[in-house]
Amino acid sequence: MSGRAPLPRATRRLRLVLALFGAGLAALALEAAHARLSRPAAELRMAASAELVRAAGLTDLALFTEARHSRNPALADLHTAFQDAPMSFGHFPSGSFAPRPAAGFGKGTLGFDADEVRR
Amino acid sequence: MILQTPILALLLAAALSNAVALWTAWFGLRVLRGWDIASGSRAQLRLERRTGLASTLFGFVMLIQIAALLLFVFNADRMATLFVGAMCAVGTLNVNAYGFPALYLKIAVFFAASLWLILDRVDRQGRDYPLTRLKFSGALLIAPLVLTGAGTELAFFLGLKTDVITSCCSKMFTPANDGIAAEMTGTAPATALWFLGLAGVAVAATGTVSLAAARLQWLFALAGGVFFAAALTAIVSVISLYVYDHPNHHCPFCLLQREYGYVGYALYVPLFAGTALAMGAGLLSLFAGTGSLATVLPGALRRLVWASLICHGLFGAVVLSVIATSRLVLFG
Amino acid sequence: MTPGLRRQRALAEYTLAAMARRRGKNIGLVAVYAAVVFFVASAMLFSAALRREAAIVLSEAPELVVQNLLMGRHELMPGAAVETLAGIRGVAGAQGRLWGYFYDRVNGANYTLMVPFDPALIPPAGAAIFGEAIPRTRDHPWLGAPLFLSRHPGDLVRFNAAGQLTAAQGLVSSDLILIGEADFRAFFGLPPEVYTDIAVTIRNPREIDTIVQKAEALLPDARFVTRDEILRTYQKIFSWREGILVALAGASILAFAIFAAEKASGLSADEAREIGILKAIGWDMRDVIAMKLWEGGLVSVGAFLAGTVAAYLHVFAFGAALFAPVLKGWSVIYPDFPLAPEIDGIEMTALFFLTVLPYLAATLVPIWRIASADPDQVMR
Amino acid sequence: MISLRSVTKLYNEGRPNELRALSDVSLEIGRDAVTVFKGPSGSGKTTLLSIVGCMARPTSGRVLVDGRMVSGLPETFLTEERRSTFGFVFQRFNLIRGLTVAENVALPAAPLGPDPRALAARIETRLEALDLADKADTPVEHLSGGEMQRAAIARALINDAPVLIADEPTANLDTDLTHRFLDIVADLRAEGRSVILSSHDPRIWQSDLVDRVVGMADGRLAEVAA
Repeated sequence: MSGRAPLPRATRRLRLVLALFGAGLAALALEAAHARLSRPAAELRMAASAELVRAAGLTDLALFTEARHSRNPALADLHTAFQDAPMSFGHFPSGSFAPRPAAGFGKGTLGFDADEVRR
Repeated sequence: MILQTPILALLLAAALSNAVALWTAWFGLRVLRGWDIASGSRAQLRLERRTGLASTLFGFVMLIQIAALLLFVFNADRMATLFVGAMCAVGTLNVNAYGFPALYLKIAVFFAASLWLILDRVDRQGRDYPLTRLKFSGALLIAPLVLTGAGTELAFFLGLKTDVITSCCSKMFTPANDGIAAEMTGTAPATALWFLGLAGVAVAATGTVSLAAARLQWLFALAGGVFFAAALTAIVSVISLYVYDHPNHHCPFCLLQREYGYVGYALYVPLFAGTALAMGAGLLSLFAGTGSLATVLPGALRRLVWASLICHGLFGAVVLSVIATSRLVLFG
Repeated sequence: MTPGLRRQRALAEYTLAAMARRRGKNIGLVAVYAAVVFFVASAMLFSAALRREAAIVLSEAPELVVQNLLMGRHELMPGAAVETLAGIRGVAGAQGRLWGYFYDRVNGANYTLMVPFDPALIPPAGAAIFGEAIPRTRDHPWLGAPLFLSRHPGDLVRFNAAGQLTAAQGLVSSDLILIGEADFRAFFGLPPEVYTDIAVTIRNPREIDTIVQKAEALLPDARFVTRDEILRTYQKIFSWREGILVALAGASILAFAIFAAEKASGLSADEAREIGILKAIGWDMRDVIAMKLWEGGLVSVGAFLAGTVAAYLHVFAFGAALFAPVLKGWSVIYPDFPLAPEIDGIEMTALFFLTVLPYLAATLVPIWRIASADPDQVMR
Repeated sequence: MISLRSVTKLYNEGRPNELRALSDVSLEIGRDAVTVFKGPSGSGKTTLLSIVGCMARPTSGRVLVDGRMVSGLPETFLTEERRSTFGFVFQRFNLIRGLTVAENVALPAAPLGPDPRALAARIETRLEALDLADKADTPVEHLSGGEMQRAAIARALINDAPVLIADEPTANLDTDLTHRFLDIVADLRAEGRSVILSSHDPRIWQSDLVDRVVGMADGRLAEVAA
């Protein structure tokens, strides 16, 4: 570099900012690589869960356990209080994740409008 | 309607495109009425500056449309798991009557907008903006296309019902059906490959001629159009078979999936870009005699033809590598 | 480097020099925008991970679950139906499922008591296998401590620990208590020969629709839930929720875009004068627009990168600490599960669309307005 | 050679506050000369400078630069002509605050896509010639009036424009600095550049350096002295 004029401040600043963007992109790439590398372990773990699902005969995730009607959203247990009420959406926070069957009584399954409910 | 992030993103893109298309069309009318490059008047100056805005906005929308076309197909592919009977984008697009029209309109917008941008770029290099009236007549034609495209897309998304039993690609791309998809599928692999090869030779020949003679680019555009049709036929009829290593799987959309290394993108992106560039060259060659473009046009044409030839070459290379690496043996 | 690229570099350099003068304001702008992106990206990564998890884990769920309905309500299933279903051609097997809920007054949690299918998982009489969260929420003093459940005042049922499910399986099992059939019927006072519902195994997935049709004829009151429907339900739940969150965040993105447009159009007199000077010393309208687009691009792409990188860390390294409360709601038992990290190209593209586009779109027209100023105005 | 043929410039055309800044001005300005427009304020000097310098388009009439018609050109091409031919020094200098002298001087080169090291070298040479080398990294708001003007001259010349246009260059300067400015004009002239000034300062138009003085009044040429 000797003998050449030093880079102007503006050029150095642009390089710094572009380097920051590069670092951001690199971090994103690193995260993608991390996701890729942790895939085998995650698959092993999910396989263990899948095995439990098969062995026990489970049908749902254990994410929403605060109310009985939300525990098995795919099977929508219609016994429980509140769930047929117009406002049941708001009784439990996870109700917004797993709303009550829109069809109400009857052969309801989970869906977001009447057309989506098949049986 | 399925409230999904990619769909929201596509609707946002469509809304922006609509706004720009409407404004450009309205502005186009004013240009057609009031454009007078010789005038030094304030009104003319304002009009000129607005054409700058229109070009910027339209270019912006063009970029959005290219990305949106990819996102649309990608998303349709991804959503296939939500529909009974769907295995790839074909199933999603078949959920209601608007899916395929939306895709075709998106492709049409892509080509129209590419041509418009090529025209715009050249026009702004001519010292008297010789193509401005033409450009904005074009904008008037493109606007309805963009609006219809957005409307169809919206109708498609609103009509996505997950309990509809849709048909999978194996039912659409089969020689047993009627219709153009079936015709393409039914083309014998050898015929399709010959046809593609001949079209490729035609593209190379007309490209070389138009580079050497600095004219006849419209012939090159014609060859590019034929090549496009030949390439789509060949993809459905034979290239897909090589990708899937399966003698009966003809779907042109499954190519886009991860299982096949996203090879579809490597095929479609250069093909579409190459065709758009070739058509652009053909369009520009019509203005070869225009005064102020006389110095600009030959260079622009040469660059377009070169770029188009490179895209075609890339497409050919991908096709050859697909055939070479496939375990499927169709001939011999 | 071509002159075109060098021009872009020079324009970017000017933009940065101009932005550096209001460093604090611009960093604050990027930070606020990055926070919005962070929120959206976290929601997307989180729900995409849950979707993937649900799809893989539940792919082993029974092909078909048959529930009895009475007056439109879930009823116990008579055991005879098991034989009926098993007799349909194409059905590999039918097995009555026994599961029920238990509300624990000690800690306010809901447990799921269940009799597992696999004999290897069935604990000996008087013992139970606990889901990961149960000893945790009951503050068991040592690993393997027995669990006491009280169905009503004065009642106490003891379950010895026959094992514990791992935290890795927590997403499907944190609230589970696996017990034997005799214990189950005794605990709930359930008569013999009735089941909660019936799980049906079907060998050929193409036949499921036909088998459901046949079964509907045989059991007209029953409700049939196929595995595909369960999977689709979960895909939809999380997509839909993600969509709601993104739509909500859309309001903040919109607010931000309006703010950006306002900032771009209501440029201070100083900034407007600067643009005038640039035009007077030989910048074209296109140069000014390109320069301003650099500014918008640096702000929005910077915010996109920062927000996305942080969101990944938030969701996958810190267990979505900001979202967990929403998901947990009032549930006492919340699975302590690690999510499988995943970055998805289509989601990233959509996110890029949703965050960068509105900003650029909102600023383009105001920028043009300023860029089209008369160059000679600084002389007047 | 810059030719104006019956140039008229109206501001706020067609509105009640319409202003006729120039009427029917025809004029030729040669290269290798120092030309001064003199006249009271409001006589149209500044407007004439902006039309001569391709900064504004005339409402009617023609402008030719070296025989090329520029008056009918779209703004973009007019800007290109201006960039390659003219450098401007404005009455209030119009340096951009917050940037250093060197950054300000670099600005007109940005749209041309300069090589940063070559540009830095060019700026250094130019600033040295104007005795500003030690101020290169000083923010412009810390400069004195004379330094600001020299920074503005450096900026006007960074693209090596053959014609320098300065609007009332000595309006804000004391006698010493006025002489300093005239020295610079002499240097420019020696380099073979032409200089076009507008001024109502007798120190300027009475200087020996000036080849031609053009008088102006009410938007018209008043007298032409050699």
